[in-house]
Amino acid sequence: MASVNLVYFAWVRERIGKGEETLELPGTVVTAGDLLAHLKTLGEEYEAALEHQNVIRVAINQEHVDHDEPIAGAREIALFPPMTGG
Amino acid sequence: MASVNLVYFAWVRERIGKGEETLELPGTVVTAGDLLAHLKTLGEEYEAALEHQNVIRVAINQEHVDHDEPIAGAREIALFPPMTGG
Amino acid sequence: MTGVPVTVRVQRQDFDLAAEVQALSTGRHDIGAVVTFSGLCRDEAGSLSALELEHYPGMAEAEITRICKEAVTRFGLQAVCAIHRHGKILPGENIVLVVTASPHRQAAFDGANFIMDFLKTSAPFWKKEHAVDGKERGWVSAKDEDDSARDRWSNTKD
Amino acid sequence: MTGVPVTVRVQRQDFDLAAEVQALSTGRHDIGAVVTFSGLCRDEAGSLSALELEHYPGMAEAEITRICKEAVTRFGLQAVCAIHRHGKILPGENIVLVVTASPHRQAAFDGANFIMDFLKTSAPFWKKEHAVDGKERGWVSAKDEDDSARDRWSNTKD
Repeated sequence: MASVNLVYFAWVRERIGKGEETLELPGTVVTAGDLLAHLKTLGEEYEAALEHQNVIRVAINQEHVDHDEPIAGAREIALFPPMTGG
Repeated sequence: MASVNLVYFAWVRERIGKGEETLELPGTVVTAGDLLAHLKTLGEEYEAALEHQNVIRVAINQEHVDHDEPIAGAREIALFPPMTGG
Repeated sequence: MTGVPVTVRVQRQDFDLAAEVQALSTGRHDIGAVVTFSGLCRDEAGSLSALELEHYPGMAEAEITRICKEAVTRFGLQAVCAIHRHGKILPGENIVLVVTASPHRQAAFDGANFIMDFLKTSAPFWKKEHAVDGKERGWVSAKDEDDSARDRWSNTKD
Repeated sequence: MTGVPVTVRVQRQDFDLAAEVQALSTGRHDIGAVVTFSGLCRDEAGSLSALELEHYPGMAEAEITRICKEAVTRFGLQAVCAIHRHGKILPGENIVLVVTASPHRQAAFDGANFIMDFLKTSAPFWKKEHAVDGKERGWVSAKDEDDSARDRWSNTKD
């Protein structure tokens, strides 16, 4: 089990109901995509937030990554919707 | 003979040696190009100014025109080099 | 590119356009062109009371800095400034400022345009709309046209 | 396009970027993007004492106004301001300012870019260089690349 800090933004944050948490992840969670799939098993709030899994953006240590990126060594993983700044 | 106000700018003005003048034009001067050819017969300062006739820009009543534009009815005709503002 | 000033700020308060342009160009004789882009909160219908801008502190600054440095290299910019506001922003107020300086005009235009396209699609900011009737209108959806605007930069050489 | 404010000035004195942007956007909630272009007197070599800008009074204002109105129609701008200085201008000083406002960013960028390209090639201004040793360096030559920059606007649909 590895421990990781997760942070959520915008409607991902609202649907999950919290802005951050620290979770222990099973060894089967290798990539960012695995993480999303794992989170969806944790309750319906996660299911609602991550329902359209392919639109969820992932950042590891504050840099954008694809869903197939390994998360090993991540201090902070952020999940959020497509950006709408500017 | 028609009378017309001529104005000159930048190196056209410097080479002709004046910024403006009023000239009587013979009836054979129909287009802006005819005017340039006519002016070149008026002295070597005009010849020097209008030597490369095709680069000289012409404006009639403060609007750019091509050299084949008739000048009939012009109140003010301006001759100048390619613009270098901005 | 060493030594090219890149100023990035994410802040609650408004920015001062003239002060940022001054800071970037005063005392320099090598700058020929300065382009600024200001993005404002728009409300043509009169139905919006405010935008609320959420951001990812730390990553927002880092990502905008990455974009600006990429623009410096790509377009040969001499200086860049990018400021993005967060929190509640009223109609008519500023949201974002980008300033670019270069010897020639096209690089300054392209640099600011490039930064805005990537800032829209990559910088971690999210807009929520609040209606004048007090109701939340919810989160603004990302636009496909913003992705297209970003992608055009992969199809050109300069 | 009726009622779109088009401000054009040809003047000796410097301009105030912030004041012009304010004048054009204050109190409006329909503007989403404001782009400014400032052209400065550049002297990387340190050999220029000043530029001297001659212009054709009357036609200069008329031609810039024609260019700005064309940009309003072509890009759907909401407001435009263009100011061109004349007389002696020192290195580091402003020469020209263009400000465009539009609902969306690309129109504001394109409008300002278009106005600058045509202003360079069509507005009756001529630059003469004065060297630091007191000698005239003569009239600046028109550049082919400025004609090319202008001509690209005939090859696109928007």
